[in-house]
Amino acid sequence: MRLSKGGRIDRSRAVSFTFDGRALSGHPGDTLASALLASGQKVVGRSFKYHRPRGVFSAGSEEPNALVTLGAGARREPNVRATMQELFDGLEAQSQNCWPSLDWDLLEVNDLFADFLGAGFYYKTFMWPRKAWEWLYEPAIRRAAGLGALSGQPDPEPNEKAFAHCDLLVIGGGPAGLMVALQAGRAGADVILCDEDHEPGGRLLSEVEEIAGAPAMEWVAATLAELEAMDNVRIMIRTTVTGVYDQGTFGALERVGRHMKHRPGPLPLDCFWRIAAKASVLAAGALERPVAFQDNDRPGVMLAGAMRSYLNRYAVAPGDAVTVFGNNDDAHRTARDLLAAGVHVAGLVDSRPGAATDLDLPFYAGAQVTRASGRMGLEAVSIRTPSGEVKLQSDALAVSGGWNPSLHLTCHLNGRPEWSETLAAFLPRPGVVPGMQVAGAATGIFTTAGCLASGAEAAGKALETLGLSVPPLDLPQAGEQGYGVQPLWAVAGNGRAWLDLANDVTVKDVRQAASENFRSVEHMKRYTTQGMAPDQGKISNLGAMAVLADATGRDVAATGITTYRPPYVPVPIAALGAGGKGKGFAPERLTTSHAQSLAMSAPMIEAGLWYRPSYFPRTGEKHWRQSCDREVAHVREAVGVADVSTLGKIDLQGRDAARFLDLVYTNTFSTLKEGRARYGVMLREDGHVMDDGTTARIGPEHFVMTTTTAAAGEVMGHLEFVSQVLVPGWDVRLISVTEQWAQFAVAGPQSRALLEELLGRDLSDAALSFMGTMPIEIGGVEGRLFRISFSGELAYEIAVPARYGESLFTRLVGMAEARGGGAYGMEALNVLRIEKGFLTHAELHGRTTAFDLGLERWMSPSKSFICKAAASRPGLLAEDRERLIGLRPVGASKMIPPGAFLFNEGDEAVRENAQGYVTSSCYSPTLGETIALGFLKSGPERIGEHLRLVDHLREAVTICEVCETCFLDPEGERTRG
Amino acid sequence: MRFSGLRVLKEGLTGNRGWGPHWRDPAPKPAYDIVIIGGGGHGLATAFYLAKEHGLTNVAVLEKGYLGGGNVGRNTTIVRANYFLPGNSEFYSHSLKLWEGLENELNYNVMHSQRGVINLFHSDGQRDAAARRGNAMINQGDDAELLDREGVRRLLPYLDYDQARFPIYGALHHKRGGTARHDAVAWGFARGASARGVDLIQNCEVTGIDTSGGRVTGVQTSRGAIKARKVAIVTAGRSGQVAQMAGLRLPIESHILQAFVTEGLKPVIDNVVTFGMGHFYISQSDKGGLVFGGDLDFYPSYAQRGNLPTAEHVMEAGMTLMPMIGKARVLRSWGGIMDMTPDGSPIIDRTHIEGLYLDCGWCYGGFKAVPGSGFALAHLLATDRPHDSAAGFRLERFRDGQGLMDEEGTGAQHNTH
Amino acid sequence: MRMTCPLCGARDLREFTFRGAALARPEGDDWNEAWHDYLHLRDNPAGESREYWAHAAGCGAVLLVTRDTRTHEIFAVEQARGAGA
Amino acid sequence: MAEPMLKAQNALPQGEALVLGDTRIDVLPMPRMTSLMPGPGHAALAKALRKHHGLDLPDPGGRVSSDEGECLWFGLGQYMLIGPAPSPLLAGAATLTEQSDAWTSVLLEGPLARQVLARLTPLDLRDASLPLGATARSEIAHMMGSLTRVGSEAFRLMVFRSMAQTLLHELKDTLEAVAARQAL
Repeated sequence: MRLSKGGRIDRSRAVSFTFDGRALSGHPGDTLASALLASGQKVVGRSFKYHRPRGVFSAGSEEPNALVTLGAGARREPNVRATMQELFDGLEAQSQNCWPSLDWDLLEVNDLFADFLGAGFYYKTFMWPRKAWEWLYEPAIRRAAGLGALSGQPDPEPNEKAFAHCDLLVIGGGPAGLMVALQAGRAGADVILCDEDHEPGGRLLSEVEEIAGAPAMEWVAATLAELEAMDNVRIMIRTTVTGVYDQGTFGALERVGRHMKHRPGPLPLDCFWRIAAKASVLAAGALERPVAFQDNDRPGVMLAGAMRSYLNRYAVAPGDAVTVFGNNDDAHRTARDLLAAGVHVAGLVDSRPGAATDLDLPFYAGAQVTRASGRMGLEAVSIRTPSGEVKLQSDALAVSGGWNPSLHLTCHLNGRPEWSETLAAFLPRPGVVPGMQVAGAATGIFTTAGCLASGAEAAGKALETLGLSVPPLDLPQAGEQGYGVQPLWAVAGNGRAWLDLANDVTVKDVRQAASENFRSVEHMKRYTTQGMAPDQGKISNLGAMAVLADATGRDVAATGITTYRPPYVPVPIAALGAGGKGKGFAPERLTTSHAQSLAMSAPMIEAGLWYRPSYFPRTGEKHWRQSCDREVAHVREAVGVADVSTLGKIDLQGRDAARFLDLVYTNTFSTLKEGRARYGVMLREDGHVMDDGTTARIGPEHFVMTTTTAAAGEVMGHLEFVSQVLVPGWDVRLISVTEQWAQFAVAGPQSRALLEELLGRDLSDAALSFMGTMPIEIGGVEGRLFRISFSGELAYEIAVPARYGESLFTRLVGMAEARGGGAYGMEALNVLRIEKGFLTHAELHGRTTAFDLGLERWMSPSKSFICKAAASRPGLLAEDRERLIGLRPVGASKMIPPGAFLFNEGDEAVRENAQGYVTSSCYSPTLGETIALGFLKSGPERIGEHLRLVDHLREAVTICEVCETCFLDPEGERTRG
Repeated sequence: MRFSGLRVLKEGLTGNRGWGPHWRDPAPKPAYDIVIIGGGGHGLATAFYLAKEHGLTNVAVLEKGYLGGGNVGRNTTIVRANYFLPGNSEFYSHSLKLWEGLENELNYNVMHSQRGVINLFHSDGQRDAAARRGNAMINQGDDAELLDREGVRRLLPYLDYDQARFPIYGALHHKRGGTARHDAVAWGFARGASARGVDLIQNCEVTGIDTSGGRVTGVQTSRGAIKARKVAIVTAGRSGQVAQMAGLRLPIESHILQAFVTEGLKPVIDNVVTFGMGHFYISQSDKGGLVFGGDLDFYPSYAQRGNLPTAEHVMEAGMTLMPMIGKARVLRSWGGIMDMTPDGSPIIDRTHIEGLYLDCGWCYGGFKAVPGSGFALAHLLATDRPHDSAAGFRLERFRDGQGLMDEEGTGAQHNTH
Repeated sequence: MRMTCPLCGARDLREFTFRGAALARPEGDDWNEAWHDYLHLRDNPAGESREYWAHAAGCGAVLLVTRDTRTHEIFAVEQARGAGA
Repeated sequence: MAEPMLKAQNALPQGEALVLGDTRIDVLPMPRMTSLMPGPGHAALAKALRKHHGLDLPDPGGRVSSDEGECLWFGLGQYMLIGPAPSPLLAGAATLTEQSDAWTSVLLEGPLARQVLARLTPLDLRDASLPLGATARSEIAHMMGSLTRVGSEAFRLMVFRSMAQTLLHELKDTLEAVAARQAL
């Protein structure tokens, strides 16, 4: 019920929303929870396991009950805390975990069978018949479990991530946090203040408090005004600091666009912040804890502090007749504020025998609430008083078991909290997070005056570490009300008393877990699932530990507490993964011929981050094979042009450049003559091949290395490591020139003629022999020509500065077409290299040695090089290793799919008999047959053998002949032209 | 006590007072035939199989903290046998067969759910590698199926087939793969071992390994000295530290692997899906949480927690592959300590110290190996001969280069896996 | 984690790449215990650890970092070139 | 000789890419860029650079510019000479590598520039750590890049040519999101 006055809501405006289709209304300043309570909606959801009716229990992000689904369609969002959701016009909320409706939920039968569904029951049954788990038990369990449902459609909403840097991060904008920010701001520190709420103030928003003789919120307003005027202070509202990471890195979730209906298109829903701070102060306040008693989960039962929030901040009366139950003075404030608001208080129940009050209401000292009655909403509470049982008619019950400092963030770097007997709570251990001070209620200081003082003190310490001088302090007068908690965790009695409302874990469950020897906190947690629900056990952890301690005859300190891990509040994957959607996951790298390839309607395929043309279809070609065969023929019979710019190119210069290459390559480069190129093999220190490529010497102390597209980054990193760490004294300077040059292969019998025409110069062997390189000029543009071949044809690679790439590609393709050739893509390139037995990463797959690949002749015996020692291990040179061979089909079946295995004819196709496998295969239009490369035990010694190829997956069985890896022109006459 | 639906019914009717402890809490005896250091999944499984297969029960499992508190209690619960290198194939195949009988063998519902593991591929090259893997699995006698793009779409309609940065070409489907309730596996083995007479001793930290004349004689612990004829180090994550007590240096670096779980949601992901290109894998627990993870943080750590860059990368991978999970909220994150070997494969072997045995180096694949590893180590401890399924897990393979098992092909050296 | 690169100042972990334990590479081309040690065996300390990191997304320098593997506290960062392992 | 036949092509259309309010994204023309790597000891290069180009060798994270051009610190043992063709006489003091085509430069300028960058790079962009004229090698939207503060609200971003589209795309989207926030 809405009170006639008070509260921080704008009564001048009505905000309409729906809950389960019912049209309701509230005011700006409401949360969904306060608006629902104001509308008299007691039941807001169903519990996880027993599907019991549940009402709003808290007023913050720790809410265990009031989780709803917001919106519809792809935007539908499950498990939204009604207590955190600001109300906006047109908000649509649905209740969760109930069917057919919130009021009539069939699965409430679970509640009747509760005795059979206790802690860990599922570990003890559902085992027969064995196969039934997947089709019978598990689907049923899965359907019953879970809370809200995802839409199943792609999340359409934008989210973002951002970085921030500051001297001091203040976590929490209550009295302590504001005081810290004020002092630090005045001292000139670069401050970020994060507050979870949509307006700072913390508990002051919900309490009847005075600071400096005026309502506390006036001090808050004045303080905020001063802070906002400082350009060295940044206040981030709706921002929850979710995690502490190393060296002052924090994660924080900002709810950017969740409080409005019409969000401008690009405005993010959430922003996940990475904040780097030199120092920090945790002033996150404290969380109230309940007391467990029979049926303490009934709608209408809520935390005493939360009730004050609804009363004072939102002007909502929780009921017509309210009972207040607590074990500390703080609970009395709830009764006081209820009376002040004119709400009937049925009774104030204080478990402390000596307790007293001057409030004018029925007061029961040394008494305990033993039971809450009323299924769909509280009707009465039973009390055990020293003078006997009493039953109070109440439709709302405020419960306070005391307060737990919000120390979670101090534990994220493995810090453990310490137990305080006086406060019956865990307190943060100082210094467990480097550079972090803790202030206010988060340290167990529960008075406003104390919070202000502790904030000032923490600010002082932080400023010292920042080397800033502490400004003069004027601490305003503020409340110093007592607390005087006397621990009470669970009221003795029969029936089920809830500890973890969110996961339906009762006192019985915890005791049973202990009796089954799940005595460590971690065992109890895992066995009962206490603390694993969306509320992360914020409300229930300590109570459960205390009950466990009692059940195992230990005290709470010795029992300990489970580890707090990030995030402090659940963070949407869309926020943490912002930017990853669609193509945003990784940069796209485009060659200079990209647009032209698309214009020629080439399908583009990924090669690492690059895109490369698969083939260039021509009119009439219906299948990629037709295009591929044609492109191969172009190269073999006329001339083809391919963009090879994606290959890594590394420029090496310096006095020791040649020596350096001798070290990183297995073969020798110091003997390479200027103007010549050489094939090189590069191994990892572990003796396996990392990459291969050609390296050209273009000056006395100047080389250009090429790497494969796939390994370019790895090779560059490797070379940097070798030069900086292994041979730091050598003069070798490395720089990637991959992006500087556009490079095209021009291959085929007519390649020389084409290039002679293009360059207007003689390219005969005399001018440029095989494996030679020379500078060139194309109409004033300086470039470089290499006579190297990955196709086995007379071939060149021509390089020009990237800005001329598109222009040169277009021109080369035109000239090639004029000669009966044209552009060729990855498919043809692959066929051409397989015909020649050249290698790609299908063969250089990381497990192969130079020996396996038949490259042992490239391992120079006369010099040291990286991996030489490791490569000489017996296991890496064993004759029977799987070594590279060629394959051709000789039987009826011509299928040789890569990934197929090889067996001796007559052997069964099982692991023990496997002789090898296929790595690459293609149909060779040149040879008119299917050919393949693969690895075979003792391969080179088995040329001519017939083997049985088996591909279970694609049902291929093919008889193959083992042959040399080079299928075409083994003498290389074509290459030499 | 035997667990069954009937028992649950009976106990329910009598106030659940009859359930006894799942395992005993004995005080350590002065001497045992075999001491197993480490009460995680592998250690407990070893104890179970020593008792069951070899009738050896004068055995103690020494656990520094609580049973199942290591990686078996913090992982993404995936169970599969989809390796392709000899040495790994036969081991994980055997382990999966043990999984399939585990509930009945342990009389404990570990919720082994064979919901299928789907490994996506994103290029022709990856398809060929997947095909080789799949064929190797079938050669081994396990199941595999190659799905094309449409086949994947039928199983996983919610993936982004149009916009994902790395297009979905197809997948390798391993139907017998799936998940299990990780804690229950540890508890089930513990209960089984304890019932057969093995002593499970918690809060008992090993502080030294005693040897004399090149043979092991016992261990020093926080609860006193314990003599033993044979000692097995089964402390993945801490293998290096424990082995050091016997003066051993291992081919192991400890790295962190993070994992994440979301709030409970109604069923939406029915299989295990892995996205190699983006280092992302995900499944949904029976409680409804999406359980997912990615690659290592890639720096040595014993902190059991990771940092944001890896966490963010994992989430970004999830968003490009299956943007429908965007509104699921990450509830908890944690980090496990991975025993990383140079080739990414484990070690189950004797050491040069007589009577001292190693079971370590499980990298990020230890959970599915729990039964197989326990079975093989029990066999080695009992017979001093490696079990056929684990003969490839030699400690010496790095020295002699024989039988290296680098499934990823990123190099048989540290920091590449 | 944040690391202070001697050239670039304090930077986020995401700019750096771990390059392995800081060990001296053995001499000689023959496989022996020294090589096995260098390539495979590790102290793998739970505590202070000397490591190589590359400021890969930054200045490109390879750094010699002294770090605690239990707390991730960083004691020292220097350029590997000239530092010596 | 062959007729002039090759047309130069920037990776991105040069000039204005997006303007929202007073914040703008412009693709810069491709200047002459030469990587200078002095190797051990930088003194000779410092001397030669002053002599032949009138530029001082910048400290790490620094940039030195004149009417003639600029010299940018570009990472470990590397400087980028931007603008003038390098004097051949530098060759004795450093290795010279042509990089004019390797990088794409985009200028981000205006009141929202810093907020946009805060969403794309982990760099600390505050005046204290990135004053006017400071330069940094860092990550920009998952790409290796170079960022230079060329004005109080103006930043020049450089990434490899092949990734130019990705950079521009990210910049535009981010500016739009930041502008939408500003409008709240």
